[in-house]
Amino acid sequence: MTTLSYIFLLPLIAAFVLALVPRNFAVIMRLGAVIATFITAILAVKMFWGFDSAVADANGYKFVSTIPWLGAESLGLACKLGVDGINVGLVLMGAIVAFAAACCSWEIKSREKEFYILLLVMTGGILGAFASLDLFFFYFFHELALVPTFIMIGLWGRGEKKNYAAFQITLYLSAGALIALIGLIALYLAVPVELRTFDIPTLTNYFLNNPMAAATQNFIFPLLLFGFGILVSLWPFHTWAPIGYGSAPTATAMLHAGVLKKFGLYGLIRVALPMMPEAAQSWMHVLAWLCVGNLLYCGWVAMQQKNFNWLVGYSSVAHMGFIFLGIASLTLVGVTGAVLVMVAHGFLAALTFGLSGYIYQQTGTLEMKDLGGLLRKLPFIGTALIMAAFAGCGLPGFANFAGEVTVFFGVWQEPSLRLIVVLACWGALIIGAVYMLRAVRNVLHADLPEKWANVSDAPHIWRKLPFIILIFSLVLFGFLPRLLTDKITPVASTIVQMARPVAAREAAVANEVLGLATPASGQAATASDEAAAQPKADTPATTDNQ
Amino acid sequence: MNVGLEHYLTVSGLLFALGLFGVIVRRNVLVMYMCLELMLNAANLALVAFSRFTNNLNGQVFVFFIITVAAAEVAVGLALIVALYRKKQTAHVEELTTMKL
Amino acid sequence: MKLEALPWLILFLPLLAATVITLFTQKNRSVSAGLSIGAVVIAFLLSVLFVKVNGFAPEQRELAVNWLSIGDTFQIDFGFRLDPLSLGMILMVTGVASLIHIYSVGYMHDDPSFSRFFACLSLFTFSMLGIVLSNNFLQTFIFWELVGVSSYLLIGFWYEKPSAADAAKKAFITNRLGDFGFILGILIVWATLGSLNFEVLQSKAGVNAEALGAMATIGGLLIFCGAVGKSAQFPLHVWLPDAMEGPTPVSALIHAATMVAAGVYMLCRVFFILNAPALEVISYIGGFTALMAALIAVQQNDIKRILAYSTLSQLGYMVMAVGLAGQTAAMFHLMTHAFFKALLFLGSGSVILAMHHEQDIWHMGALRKKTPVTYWTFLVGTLALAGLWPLSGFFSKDSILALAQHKHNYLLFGVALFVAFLTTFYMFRLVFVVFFSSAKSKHAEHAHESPGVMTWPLRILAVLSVIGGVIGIEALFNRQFAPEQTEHAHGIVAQLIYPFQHAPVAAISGLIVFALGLVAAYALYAKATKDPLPEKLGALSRAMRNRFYFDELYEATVIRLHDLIAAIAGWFDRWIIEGFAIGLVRGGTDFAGRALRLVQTGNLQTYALLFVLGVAVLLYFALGR
Amino acid sequence: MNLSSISLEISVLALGLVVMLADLWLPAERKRGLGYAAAAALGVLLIWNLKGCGSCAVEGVSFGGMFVQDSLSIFFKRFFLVAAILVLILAVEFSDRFAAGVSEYFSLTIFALAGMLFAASANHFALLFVALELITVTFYVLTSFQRSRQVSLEAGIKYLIIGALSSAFMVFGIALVTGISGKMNFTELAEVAGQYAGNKLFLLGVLFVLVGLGFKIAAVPFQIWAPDVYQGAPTPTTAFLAVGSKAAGFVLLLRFLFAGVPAVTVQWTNLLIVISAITILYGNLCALPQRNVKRLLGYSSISHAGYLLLGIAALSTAGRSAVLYYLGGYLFTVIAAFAVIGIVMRHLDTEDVSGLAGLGQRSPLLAATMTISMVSLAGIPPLAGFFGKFLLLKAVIEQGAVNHGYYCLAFVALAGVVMSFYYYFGVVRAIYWGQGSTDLSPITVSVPMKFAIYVCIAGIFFLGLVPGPLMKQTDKAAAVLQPVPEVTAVSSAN
Amino acid sequence: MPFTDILFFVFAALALICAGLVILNRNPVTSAMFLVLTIVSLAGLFVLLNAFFLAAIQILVYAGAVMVLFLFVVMLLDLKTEQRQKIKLFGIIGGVISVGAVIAIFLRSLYVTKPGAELAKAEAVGDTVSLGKMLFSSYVLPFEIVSVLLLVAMVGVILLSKKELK
Repeated sequence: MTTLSYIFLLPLIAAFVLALVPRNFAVIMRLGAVIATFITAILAVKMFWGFDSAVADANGYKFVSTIPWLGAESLGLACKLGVDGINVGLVLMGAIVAFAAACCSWEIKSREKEFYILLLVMTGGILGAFASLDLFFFYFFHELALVPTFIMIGLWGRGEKKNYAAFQITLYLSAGALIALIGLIALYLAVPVELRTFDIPTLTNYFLNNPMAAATQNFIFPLLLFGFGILVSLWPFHTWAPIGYGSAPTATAMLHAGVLKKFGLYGLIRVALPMMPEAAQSWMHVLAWLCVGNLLYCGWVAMQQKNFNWLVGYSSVAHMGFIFLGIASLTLVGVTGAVLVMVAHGFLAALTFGLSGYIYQQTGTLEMKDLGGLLRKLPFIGTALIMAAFAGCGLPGFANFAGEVTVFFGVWQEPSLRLIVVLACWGALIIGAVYMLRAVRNVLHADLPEKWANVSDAPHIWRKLPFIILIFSLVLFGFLPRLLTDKITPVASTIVQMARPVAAREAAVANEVLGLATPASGQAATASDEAAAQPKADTPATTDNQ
Repeated sequence: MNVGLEHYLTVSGLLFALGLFGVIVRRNVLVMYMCLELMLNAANLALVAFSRFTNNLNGQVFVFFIITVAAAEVAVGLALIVALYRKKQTAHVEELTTMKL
Repeated sequence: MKLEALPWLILFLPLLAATVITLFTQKNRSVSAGLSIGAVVIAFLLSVLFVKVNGFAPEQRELAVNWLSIGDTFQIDFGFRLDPLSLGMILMVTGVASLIHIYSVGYMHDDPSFSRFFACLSLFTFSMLGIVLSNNFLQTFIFWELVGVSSYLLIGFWYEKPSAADAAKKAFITNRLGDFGFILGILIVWATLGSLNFEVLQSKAGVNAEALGAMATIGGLLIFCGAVGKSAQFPLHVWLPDAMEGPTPVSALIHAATMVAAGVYMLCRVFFILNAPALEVISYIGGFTALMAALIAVQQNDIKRILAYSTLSQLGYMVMAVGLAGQTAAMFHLMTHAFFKALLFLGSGSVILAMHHEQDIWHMGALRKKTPVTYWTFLVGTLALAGLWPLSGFFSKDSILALAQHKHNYLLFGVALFVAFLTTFYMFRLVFVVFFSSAKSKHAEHAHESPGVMTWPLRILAVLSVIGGVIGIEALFNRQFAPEQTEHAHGIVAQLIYPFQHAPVAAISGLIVFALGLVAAYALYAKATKDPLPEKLGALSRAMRNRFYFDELYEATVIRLHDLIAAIAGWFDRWIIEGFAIGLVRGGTDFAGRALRLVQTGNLQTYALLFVLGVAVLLYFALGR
Repeated sequence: MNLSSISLEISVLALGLVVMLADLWLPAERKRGLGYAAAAALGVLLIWNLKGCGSCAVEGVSFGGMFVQDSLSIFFKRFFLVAAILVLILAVEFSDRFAAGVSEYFSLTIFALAGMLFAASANHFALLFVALELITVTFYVLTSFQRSRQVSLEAGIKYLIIGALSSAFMVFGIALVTGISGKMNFTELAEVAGQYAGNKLFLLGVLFVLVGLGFKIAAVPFQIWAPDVYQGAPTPTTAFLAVGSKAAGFVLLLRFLFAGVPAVTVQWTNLLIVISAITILYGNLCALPQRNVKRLLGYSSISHAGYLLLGIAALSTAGRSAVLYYLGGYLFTVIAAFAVIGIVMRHLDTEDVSGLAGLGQRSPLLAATMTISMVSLAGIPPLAGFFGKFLLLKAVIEQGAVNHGYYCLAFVALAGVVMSFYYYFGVVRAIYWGQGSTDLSPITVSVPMKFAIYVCIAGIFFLGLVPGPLMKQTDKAAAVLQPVPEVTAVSSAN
Repeated sequence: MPFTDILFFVFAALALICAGLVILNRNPVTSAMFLVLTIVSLAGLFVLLNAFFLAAIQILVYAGAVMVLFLFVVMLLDLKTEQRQKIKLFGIIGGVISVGAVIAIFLRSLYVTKPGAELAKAEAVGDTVSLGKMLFSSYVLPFEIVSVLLLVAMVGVILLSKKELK
């Protein structure tokens, strides 16, 4: 039982213990949840810190432990947990966000017992999903978080669209998860009967030396892509995210937007890319154009939002575009950038939703036209919100910038995706700045309506702690991204190597160079419409000649 | 043209059809029971015909069981109708639609 | 070893001060001020020490530590590049910043969030030093954005005022537009030349000019786009005048001396990437900005807005100089401009303080006797800006005029001269209206001189504005950009008369234009109690006063277009995806449910019928065909 | 003709008789205790059976090949015993609603149980027919037991007429099948079925038998009776109907299709796929707008018949073991749901979902039970429902390579599950934050009822989290129905 | 045309006509009477098929017990002849179509397969001795179960139709 298994089991055990405590000890419930998540966070930090020195097993996974829990060996099923470069960051982020969410749920005044049990179950589910090395449990733990989300939004949610939101988020996520499940099962069955196992490392090695038939690949990959796509609010299936987060209580929104949404992406990187290379390469462009939808389309819609929570919801959907773009590029730099943005966005989304929850708690509304000038009354929360806004639109010094820049550079290496990078830059830098600063302007600056005169800032350390921790993590990984990238790069290179063997890579680079030398016009074409893409940037009347 | 198995099966088929038609068309529950009895008798006829022509007695023993089961069924059915009649003074199917959709 | 640590100290001291102030000493005003000023002054002393020990071109030119390395293609390091250009700039930045820090103790004395101001100032100094010292493109971009954020925080310092909040937002978004072009330029350069480090890039670009291939002009212009955003050149200039909403020391530090100069500095740093067509475009943009800004400045009535437009036009000068491949001239003008423009802004700050935050020049008057020190220093600053012979302004402007004449670009030379005339005209208009004529409001009657802490920086800057031309700034930058050209004059006297020997036509015409401007201003404004120009120029003056309606133009075109697209997206999202797609699915299943349910009529006969029908259908499909 | 092989059935019948007779000497108020005693006796039988002594020790065929005792029948017998015990406890809880004949209700349930036990081992048409009829007739009486409620009588009559109709079809089918093949015994029929696979009359006979069995499991063409009967019948009967009768239908269907006429089943893969798909869709679609809880569970039981048919349509041993596993999970979940409904809805006249409102405060145990059972029916991971559906999906997708129809079936099942989320979570919503509850009086739950609920919850979690032991059982049971012989070169005549 | 065939046609016609009349008749009593006639004619057919014991059972159990039960209940509930109600056209047409389809498929497959063609003229005789031997040797288990079924039916009938509720 390594530290990883404690990290996963602790919240579930805590939930079980809380279930036994009688209903009326609300304080014990809250304390129990906070302490449990605190210990989990500490363990996660310890694991992250000792990651490099830990001993890795054959497939490069560390802290590997099998929980002797399920007797279904006949199916090749085992609850095996393990961590490598990619999911160590995600587990750390998950644990920290869970602790922050537990601290932020002081606003729950009714039925604390059910709330904290559901919260702990959700945390256990998420951490399990990230740490699991078994396809079945990979899906199993993610689904643990589905019912808690429904009940939390239903019971403690906000706004009149609560019911609609609860049902929409549950139906959407379950549909997505089921599509992915069919894909995973088809993957499990694509192996001859005697070798059948759900173990991810063995499957990856198996598919490495005898690759899957192209037909099955082209059947399974879209299933996984669109299944996980729905879980991560890929463009056409994104409408559940803003509505869901808009009406969810703070803690659920933090956990869901921050951590649960990364499950789909992690699945794509861990399962879909290495095992189905040809399909990955052929579907790459579809995914790239879909995440343009995410980036630009959701950015524009975010500009239209009147409610702050919805705006943050849409912005988190827009941020998913980066991660998808990084994955779609199938380049080492791109994928590493994608994982970096996943971790960074986890902290960012949690921070923003925590703050908006706090403001909702104080003012009772998040309609931006009613709010204004709150910075005067809420200096700490206001500054944190400004920091979150700037981290949102990719200000250096925060982890998001490091991730986004890496994604831009990574995707730029892929010649065919260059136009998409331009659109992504436009989405990230301009649209992101516009809606974030409009929000800050409406909520914090200008004159303070008299009804918010007696709004009180975070009174004591316990209220400020979650925000401090989240900001500290954002800044830490912003200033020292190598803490994460050194762990991600080796694993990412093996995955990208599998997804796009060097041969295919040479071909791409060759035509890139070719693109540069001969069809200059082709290259310039993309460049010229870049210039056109900036409606009013630099070139004045005198047209520049090629 | 001596009488073969087909003839008997045709007769039993037609009897079966008539019983089936009766169940669908008639509104009175009692008559429905009678038609059900008809269908069961049709099956008995088929069984006996088969046992006569394929020279084994299994069919006939089976008919024996069918008759007893039919009797039990009719008994319970009539008891039900009596109970229902005592409650609603009707045996018509149209009135039995409190539970729908 | 101690020497390598100096640059790190110089850079991180202000950041340390900023963090300490925000986290701990927010309540205590004097400690925060002390920390902030101490940090910047120590930084200045350390840079002087570094220059003293290593000289301007130390052999240890590159100090770097690896920030981010993924695979072999993507190596980002965080380091410093120490050469005459950057060292000169550090001295100027830390020097001017220290003076402004000291000045703002007085200016912000009775402001409630005093320590927050100093924290933001230190953050800004840290970001500016970052740009100046950076040795690769991405690090420049990082500090580029940090400078943008600190200017947002400082412009929006008085966030209670809606106009200040809007101005900050506008500044940041316009800067971001510039950064958008900048990052694309960096991507192009990185993709084609494979590295981000200036040293490596310079060697690669130097080896084969065509390394950038077809992308050269596009890449160059995109990088220039970054400079346009930061130095508020033509298309993206709208944010600088609004940035005057911030406190005056901020305007002095950021919107006169340092931040806006970052664009020009960056252009000089990556000059080797810009090819001929790109340079031509840059020069014309610079020229056009200078002309346009000068015209607008003539008709402005707010003291700070006049200075803001004057900065715009001087920046136009510098960009034009870079466009004409005169980096030395551009940097020289940048340094001298930093001195006298900071002086003018601080002077206007003390005037505003004296006039109890009154900024309209037509309410001031006859402050000559009330605030003598401010008057004298302001006059020196104006003369330097206008380009009177012995002062620094003359030398740097003249070098640009000489450059234009030398490059035979007579259009730009004419524009430069006309702009020089306009500069002299609107500066002396300001001086006459504010300091001479009669006190036009009761504030003007009993205005009083600013305290010592504000006037001493004015005096130092005045001295610098005077001697700036001759203390070898041009030689310093020549050593960086044109090492082979060494025959420059030595000694004070030689330098004084050097322009007349080197480019007599430019020097003489500069002085003539100065005189004309002075006479015109005197004629119109010496005694004027209200602005005579509107009835003389009518429509043109109204256009000038309304800034040639650029704000309204952008509002109508770009912002409305962007909001329109957003509105369409919002509508599409709410009705098509949400309403139609999901509605259809939900409605469809619900309708199907209700329809199928109707089968259960409750009538036993229908049940029997459906049962038999089911059997019939089953038989048909299983056997029928 | 050794009696030892049916010792379990005999003891159950004896218990039934004892219960009926005990009624004579017991005073009125002690009659409720009789139910618990009967449940306890059945418990003893179950344990005795689990320990493997008595009838289920000997694996083999008796009564001239009519009565077969193999792991499949043992699995189902244990299933029926557990179901009967839980239903008896439910019945005692519900018994104050019966005007008269409380102990008769228990004895009738036990006789129905006996019928099911015989059905589990039926390897002969005669035994099949008689066992089926015993179950059906007992359910006629059980459904209309509350003769004071007109709705119960109505349900009884509808069940009787449609039941009699389907058994008429079945008898006619048996006549044709046995007539043409000359064999009454399934194993003998299996050998000879190969030649008749093309004979249309034989196929017609098989289809007619399937009509009878289809009625029992409430698959699509024959599910018309389910909603009304589920709503009308008293809750314990509905529970037993949903679990016992459906499982009996499935064991007979499994035996008949895979032990009786395997050659024919292979031909009808597409037919089975279509029926399963339509059943899933019909059950889920109709349940969406439902407000009445029992009627909703009626429709949901139709959809679960569809999911079970998935396993049968997969025609593989894995498919059949998945069916058995799913039934195991289904048993505990449905009994738990009906237990809660029985307790909460007893006093309310309307069985509307809003009747459950405020259950969270009134009794957290019942609220938790109802949530767990709804979530397990929906198929969310930690619970039994999910693992059952997972195995079914695996079996279906495994066949996907052979015939692409299975992929469409998998997606239809997926759509069905997603739709089922809506109404199952609708019930959860009604419990926790639905409006419309007037009294918030806490509900007391009697001890045996608590025991039954805890058994159900433990069952749901155990089958969800630790499927190992039960999967071994189901795999052994599924292997009994030998793998379907590959389609020989029989020319498909039609 | 041997005598038995003529008898077959007579009985078959009689059975079908009476069955038709059972359905079409308004008055339940007369339809019960016609049902008795159908059963008797069937018994005749059984005799033709050498199932003598069954014919006797048919007459005794069916005609005797079941029909008497029917008549008794009809009398008890004194159901009047139904007055003319509008005929539910939809029900009738649907019924005709579906029943017609089922029977058409049945008859078509009957004449396609012609099961009886190659069967030898066997002489199995369904007399009481052989049937009894069969019943109590191989079919003893169903026999016992049917007895349980009858018990259940009795209990059910009593419960459902008892007058006063104790």
